[in-house]
Amino acid sequence: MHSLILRTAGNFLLPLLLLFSIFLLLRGHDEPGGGFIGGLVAASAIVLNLFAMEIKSAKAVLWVDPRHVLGIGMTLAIVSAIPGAFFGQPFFTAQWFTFDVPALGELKVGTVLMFDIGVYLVVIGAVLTIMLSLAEAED
Amino acid sequence: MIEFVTGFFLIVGAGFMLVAGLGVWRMPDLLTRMHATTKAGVLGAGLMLVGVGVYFWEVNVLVRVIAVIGFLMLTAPVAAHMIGRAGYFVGVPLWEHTLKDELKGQYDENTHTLASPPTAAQQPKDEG
Amino acid sequence: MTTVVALPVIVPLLAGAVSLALWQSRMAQRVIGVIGTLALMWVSVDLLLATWREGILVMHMGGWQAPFGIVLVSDMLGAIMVVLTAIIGLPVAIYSLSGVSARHEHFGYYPLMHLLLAGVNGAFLTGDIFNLYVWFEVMLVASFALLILGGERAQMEGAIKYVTLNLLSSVLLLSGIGLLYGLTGTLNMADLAVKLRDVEDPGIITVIAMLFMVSFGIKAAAFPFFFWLPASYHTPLVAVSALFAGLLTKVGVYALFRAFSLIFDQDVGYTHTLLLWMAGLTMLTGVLGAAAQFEMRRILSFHIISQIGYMILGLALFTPLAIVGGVFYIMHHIIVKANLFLVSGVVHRLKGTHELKQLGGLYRTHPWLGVLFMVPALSLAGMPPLSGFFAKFILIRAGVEVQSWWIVGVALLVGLLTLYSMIKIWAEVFWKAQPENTDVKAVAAPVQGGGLWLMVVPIAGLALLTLFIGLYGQPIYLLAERAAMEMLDPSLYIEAVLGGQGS
Amino acid sequence: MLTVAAIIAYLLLGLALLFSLIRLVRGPSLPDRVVALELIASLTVGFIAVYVITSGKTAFLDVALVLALTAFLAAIGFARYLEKGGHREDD
Amino acid sequence: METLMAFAVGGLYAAAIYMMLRRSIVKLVIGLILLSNAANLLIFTAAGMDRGLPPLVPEGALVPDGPVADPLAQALILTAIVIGFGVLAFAVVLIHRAYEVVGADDMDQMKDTDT
Amino acid sequence: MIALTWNIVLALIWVSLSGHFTAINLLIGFVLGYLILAYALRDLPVFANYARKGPRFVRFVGFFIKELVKSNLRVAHDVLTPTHHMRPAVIAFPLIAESDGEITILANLISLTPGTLSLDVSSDRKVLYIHVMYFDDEAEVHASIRYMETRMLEVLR
Amino acid sequence: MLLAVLSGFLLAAIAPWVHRLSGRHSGWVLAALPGALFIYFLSFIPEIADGGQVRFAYPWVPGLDIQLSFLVDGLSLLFVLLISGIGFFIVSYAGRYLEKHRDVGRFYVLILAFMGSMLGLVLADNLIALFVFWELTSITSYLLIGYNHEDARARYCALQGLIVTVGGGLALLAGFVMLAMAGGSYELSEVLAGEGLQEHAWYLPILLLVLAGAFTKSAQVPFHFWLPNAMAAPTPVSAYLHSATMVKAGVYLLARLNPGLGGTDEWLLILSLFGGVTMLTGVFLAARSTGVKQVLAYSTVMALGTLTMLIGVGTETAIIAAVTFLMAHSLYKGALFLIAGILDHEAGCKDFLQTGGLRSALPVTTFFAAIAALSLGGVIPMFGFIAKELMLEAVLEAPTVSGVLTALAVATAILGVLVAAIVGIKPWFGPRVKTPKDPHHEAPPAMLAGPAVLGSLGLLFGLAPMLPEWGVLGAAAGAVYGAPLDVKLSLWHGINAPLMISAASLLLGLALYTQWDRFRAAFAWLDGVANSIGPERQYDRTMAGLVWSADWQTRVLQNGYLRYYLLTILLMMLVSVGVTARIYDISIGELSFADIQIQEWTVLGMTLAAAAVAVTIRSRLGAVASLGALGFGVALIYVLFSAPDVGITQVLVETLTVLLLVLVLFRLPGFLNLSSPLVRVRDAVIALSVGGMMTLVMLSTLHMRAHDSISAYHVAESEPSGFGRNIVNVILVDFRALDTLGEIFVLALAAVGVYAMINLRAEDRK
Ligand code: NA
Ligand code: NA
Repeated sequence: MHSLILRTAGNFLLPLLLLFSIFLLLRGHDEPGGGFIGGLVAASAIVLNLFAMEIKSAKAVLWVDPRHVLGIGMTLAIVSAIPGAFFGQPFFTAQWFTFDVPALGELKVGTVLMFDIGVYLVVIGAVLTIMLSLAEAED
Repeated sequence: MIEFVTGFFLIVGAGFMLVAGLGVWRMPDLLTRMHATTKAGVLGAGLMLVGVGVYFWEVNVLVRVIAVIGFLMLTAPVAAHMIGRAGYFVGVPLWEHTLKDELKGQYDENTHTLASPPTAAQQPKDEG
Repeated sequence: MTTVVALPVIVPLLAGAVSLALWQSRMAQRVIGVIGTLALMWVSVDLLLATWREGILVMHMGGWQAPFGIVLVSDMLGAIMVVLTAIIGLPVAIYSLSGVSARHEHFGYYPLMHLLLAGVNGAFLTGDIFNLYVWFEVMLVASFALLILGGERAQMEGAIKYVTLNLLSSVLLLSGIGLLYGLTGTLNMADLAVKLRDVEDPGIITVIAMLFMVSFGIKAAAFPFFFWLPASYHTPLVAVSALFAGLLTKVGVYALFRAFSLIFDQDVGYTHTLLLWMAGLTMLTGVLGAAAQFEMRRILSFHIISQIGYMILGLALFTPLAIVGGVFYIMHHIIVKANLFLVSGVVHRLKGTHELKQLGGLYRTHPWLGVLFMVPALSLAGMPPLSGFFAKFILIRAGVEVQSWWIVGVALLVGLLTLYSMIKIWAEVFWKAQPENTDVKAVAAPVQGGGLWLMVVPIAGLALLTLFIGLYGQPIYLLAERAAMEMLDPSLYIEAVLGGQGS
Repeated sequence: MLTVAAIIAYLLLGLALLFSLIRLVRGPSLPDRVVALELIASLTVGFIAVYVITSGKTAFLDVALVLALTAFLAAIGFARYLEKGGHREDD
Repeated sequence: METLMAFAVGGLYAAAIYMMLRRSIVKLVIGLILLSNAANLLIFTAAGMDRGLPPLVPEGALVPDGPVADPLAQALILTAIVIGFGVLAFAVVLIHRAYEVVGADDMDQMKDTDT
Repeated sequence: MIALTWNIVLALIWVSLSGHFTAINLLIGFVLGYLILAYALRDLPVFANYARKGPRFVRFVGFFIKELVKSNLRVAHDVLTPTHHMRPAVIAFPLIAESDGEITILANLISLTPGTLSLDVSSDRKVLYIHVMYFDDEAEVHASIRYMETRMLEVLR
Repeated sequence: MLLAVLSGFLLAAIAPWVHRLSGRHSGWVLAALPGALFIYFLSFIPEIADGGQVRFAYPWVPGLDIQLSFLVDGLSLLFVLLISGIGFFIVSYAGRYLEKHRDVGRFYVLILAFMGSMLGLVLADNLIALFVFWELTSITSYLLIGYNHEDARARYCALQGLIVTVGGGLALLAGFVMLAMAGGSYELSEVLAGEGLQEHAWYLPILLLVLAGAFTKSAQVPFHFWLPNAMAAPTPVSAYLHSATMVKAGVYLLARLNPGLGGTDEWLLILSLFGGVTMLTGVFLAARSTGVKQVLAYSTVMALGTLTMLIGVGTETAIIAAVTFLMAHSLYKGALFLIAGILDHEAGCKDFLQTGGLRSALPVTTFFAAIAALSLGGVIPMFGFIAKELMLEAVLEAPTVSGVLTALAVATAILGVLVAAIVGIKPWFGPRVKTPKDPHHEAPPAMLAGPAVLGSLGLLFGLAPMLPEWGVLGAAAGAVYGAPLDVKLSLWHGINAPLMISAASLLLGLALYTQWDRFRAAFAWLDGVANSIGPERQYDRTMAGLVWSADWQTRVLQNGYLRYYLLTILLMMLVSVGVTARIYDISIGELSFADIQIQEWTVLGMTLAAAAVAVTIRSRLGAVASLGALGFGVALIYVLFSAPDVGITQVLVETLTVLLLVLVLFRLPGFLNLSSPLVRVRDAVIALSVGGMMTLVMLSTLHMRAHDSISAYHVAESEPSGFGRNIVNVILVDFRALDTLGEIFVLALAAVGVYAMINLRAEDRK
């Protein structure tokens, strides 16, 4: 299925959607969005590219095996739960670190964000594993 | 005043949406129905979103309104192209009153490559 | 320090995640498989001991006070179940080193196993009803994936039924949770127990309880909801069958125990009478189903159902002794049933089939296997002095105490029929001479390869455990007694979770 | 004033929805149904636009944003299906 | 509104159940999709429905400036949606493979495993 | 492209100098940067066309919106009246646009405007097949599409 | 004491290795254990003879009142002496008899374990411990009966024995539990010492349940059929299990419980009548049989019937008769079975018709066979004679149904003589018959020792009855009776009614023996009757019926049709929810639709319409497209009611779902209409009922809402404690992060599953 229009639009949309997905991920704590939604958008972007080209090139574009993404995301999510345990707190107790970034002011970064990134990666990995497997089976 | 403008955009936009709906219902074949949705759909939704932009008139709303409209304008034609192409390829019949079909016979059944008609190919060079 | 409460969930989750991240290395997966389950055993036993010493332990996840965050609660019932998970997990992991082929390992056998264990433990420990649903799903999807590992036609057919009926169950559970949340505005089980007392009309609670009963009934494979089990349990890898047989339905039983002691105790006379009928019919239909089978794993599968009936019976009678019996039965059954499936795997390894008609002669060639089969088989049938006898005895005694004669009769009869089935396997697989005119292809193609001892060691270990419980049942009894005491007095659980702040 | 406009807009959108659904049911070909589905996605955007105004909550615009970005994926999927030679006699 | 939703959700359950009772495995999957939507909407309804009160805290504030819709129910539904998607993906691929090995889209041809 | 990059850099410098990290300030910086580039550096070859792009872009948007509304009204008329007035046809339109981006943008614009709908690009990228709704005068149809193409290319090139 | 009981099991565990080490003489080596036990138990005699008891208790599961408590009194002492004493001869005998058998090591395991179980059974004072050993004897005897396990007949017989005895055993368990509750203790001695069991409301059920256990174990009519079949076991097993020990467990139990449960009319009638009928049936069947072991087995049935009857009668004489008879029978039956083994071993004879005139070839064997048979026939001066006299006396004095019992006893006595003659005369005397094997020499000493000692004891005890009486029989009778008895056994009671009956029956019996062939022929027709309505036939029918009903049930329930499974579950749910709602009369409040706005009607209408389309449309992908529309509708519902995150997620998931379906449906065929209209209507009705039910439950829930949600806390703490303004997201990643963790694992698992499903195909396996 070679479509010049789809491929071009896809090439344009891929970075746009990926950027958008990271935007959704990062702002999810304050506005609609978050790890799931971001992950789903990112996965959709890649799926779009998948449809625009053949599986092999899609995999080449992807460069990493989605199953690795899956494993890393899962590990990240669990590990984010652990730090609290070292301070005698229950698992999943959020740890916040405040940075004073020049020009941006006070920035709060926490294990919660790490968890959300884990979610984001798992969603991407899972959706892509499923879609790639299916698309491959189709060919 | 803002309310009036907003209302105007909403109603007109929704009106175009209705046109799109009617078009998709009443038009005789796939391609003509797609005219209705791509144009009236995008315009209708766009106008209504403009209404939103006008109503709130804040940057973050405007940015999102523009983004939505932009995305719609980017994606709707691509979708239309894909559907139309697929429909044509699988042989969805054209309306009986269609005057001319230069696409006919140009697709290769197996490779899905699309040839360009020899007559048309030279034309732009002549003009340019 | 309550860290230990969460570890039985965290450890297998981490093991699953890491072994998935390392999916390309077979060796890493095998190593993590054994180390992960060993660690699980360690933390589980630790948790049980801590719970025994200190009473109900609670971890408020994320540091959010109950009922606003999710709590993990280790009461005696939960801690017992967690230890049982480890008791099945470790032997199965060792067994799998030899019993699961490289191609299955490559497609995620070990991560799936860890995550199944994690889901099961999560379900046992959570004190939040929505979180229970989530763990159910973790366990369920892991089991889906394990079930189809192999791609055989029978697996697909079985899986469709398994998946559909279990999904129906999940949706009913989710609906029930939604309704309870609508009714009380809370999800914490202890808080639910408190707030449901304030509902003016307990009728709607009992109606919602019916949804839970059906949902958990499906998960537990009780009558008349068990259809998915016989359709699927004999199709996956043997190690998977053993894992399922030991754990999955018991999570349903556990959920029934939890829900119908802590949350739905508004009208015990009504709900538990229904449970009693469910128990009796489950026992009967399951055991009759087994009597009609001539394939080793199918027989064992149907017996899971009938044994589930005994466990539910303990809950249904709802006396201290009955609950002790139910809990005792769960402990006994998990060990024994998993072991029987593992034995069936060795039989398959040796003979290439599970069909009784094509099997035979194993007593002559592998007498030790006969012994290893006899111990769990006779225990399953409730023969003394094995673990199953005490389990059955307690239930019968409890039944006599409340003079529920018919259920005592059914329990006894089913015991006899169970013995019949086990003896059928014994006579056909072990005693009978190897039939000569069998399908050569089936018999001549046993899985080759060494490492049989890796399969036998876990079996022997579980058999010893069965024997141990039989010969020294007092500690097990004490555990079950504590669990029953806690279950019949929900205020202990509520107090531990809410600490007086919730009500 | 704005309330009336919103009601009118809702009504028009509702009618459009009705017609789209009719096309969705009637087909006759799969691409026809997909076109109807695409329009329904656009109509959903329209609905959200009106609702953002009547509710005054701009957070819902994000839904429209995501919808505009991804809804066409379904159409792409159907198109791919057809081109790959899915069952044409389906309808 | 909840009253009407109760009827709508009931309708969705009915549609789902009807589809699940068909012989075609494809219809079975459609039934499952409907079922999970029905359950999500049930939670949404049971928790109570509020118009135009998204559970967001305005920038710079500590709490929302007034009542908001129940965020907990929304979080539950979100979780349920994603779980439902995972499970559905599995189920869909399962029927695909089942069709491949059985060669028919007919549940009645899939009963060898039972007895 | 280089010119656009410069413009963005200027906008960012503006934002950091003014110290207000808001979207509106970025926009202001961009417009200011454009004006500066278009005025101060108009003799540099890199920026030669850049000054003209602003007005051309604005004009093109205006043209496009006009066409959009016009075509929609026509479709609306056709839809709302009982009889079909249209005379559809599929034509092959020879392209001047060459790059992927140009072709795609053109195709999308065509789909969004006057009774035309892009169906596909030939594999040799020379011809765009277009479904035309009102095929009354073939030459006029071609001419109006060509008009849009050239206007678009003016902005892009 | 614990060691004494467990020693059998312990030695059993290592028996194969002992056997391997000691080789040919393993029989003697292993027999040392029962021998030692015999001596050990003998040491109790002085204390027991004085009417004492010795009790040992070891904790087991105190929480359940289960302990390993053992009581040595007259009754248990009598039994343990028989068990260990005969056990000694059996084990040593088996060492020779099975010498060439390949599985002899396993045989030792089983026979020793069996012995241990039997010792435990008779010594146990705790009801549950008793039951444990009771069941252990069933299982070990199962394994022993099926010793020749490759023979289908042996397996059948073993199963039969097991089912009957375990079935009875389970009834016994229920009886024990009830007994313990009625008696207030799980210790037998305490239960029996207590008062009022006979008047307890549960008396009759307890009695019936206990009798079910005892009668099946002791092969009382109609459960007698399994015992002759158990002869499939090797001869030493038959000798041990089916003469001296296991089958007497039932009798033991009756004797043991007599003080507590006996003495009522029910006890008397049931026991004496069942016992009497069993007695006659046994002896009659024995007289009709020709197989060596069959004759002996049926005569065992007779003996068990006799014992049961006597315990039922329960008078002093009867009890004394019972313990005497018990001992006499054990001695002569043990001897005779062992001799049967010699017949088989030396002459290859399994049937009396194959035998005759072996006296010259096997003179020693003949002698011991003859004295054992004399004891069996109750001929003076054998110990059997004393027992028979006492039995007749007890029957004549029986408080009720004496006439019936006497008639049964007289008939039994006559036929008993016939049986004794068959056993004691037929093989040895008369013309020499060609036997399958020509006996060249006597059996080896190990095999002759048992018959010799046991047979001689029968004679010795007859001549000197004070020997067994002192210490053992007297105390045993006292234990059974429940009070000390003055037991004075003597050979000669003067000329009385029992003696007359004995004499007459001796003559009649011998006369019958001369007509044995005609006797058998005259009753040949009974075979047909037994085959069509006999208890064994009933057993077979029951088992067949079981399998048939199991089959039927499985076909009905587990029918393979997913939709019937679903239907069953849904109907169950409808019924349970419906009935519950009805019983509790749940209320739903006022229905109000007034507040609904136009856009809400529209969106809901569209959603339902899309659902309806998805259900009814004929096109598969059309259905998928409608699902997409449905998804947008649902997303709009979320948006209209304040859930932007959910709305976004719904949109994304819906899109991905559609893509997934499209990818997967690629190869699947179009919808088929497979159901008839009637079925569709049925399904629609059920589906609508379920939907209606859910609506009803939701309405009632909404009506009954009792609390505000805990989410007020989340709203208040989201920004201050969670540092996030999107409350839903703060819940997802912080307040309820564990849910989210589980959920991403679900997603990951689904992905792994899908990956495996697609890439791991059965057909790829090479
Ligand atoms: Na399950
Ligand atoms: Na979640």
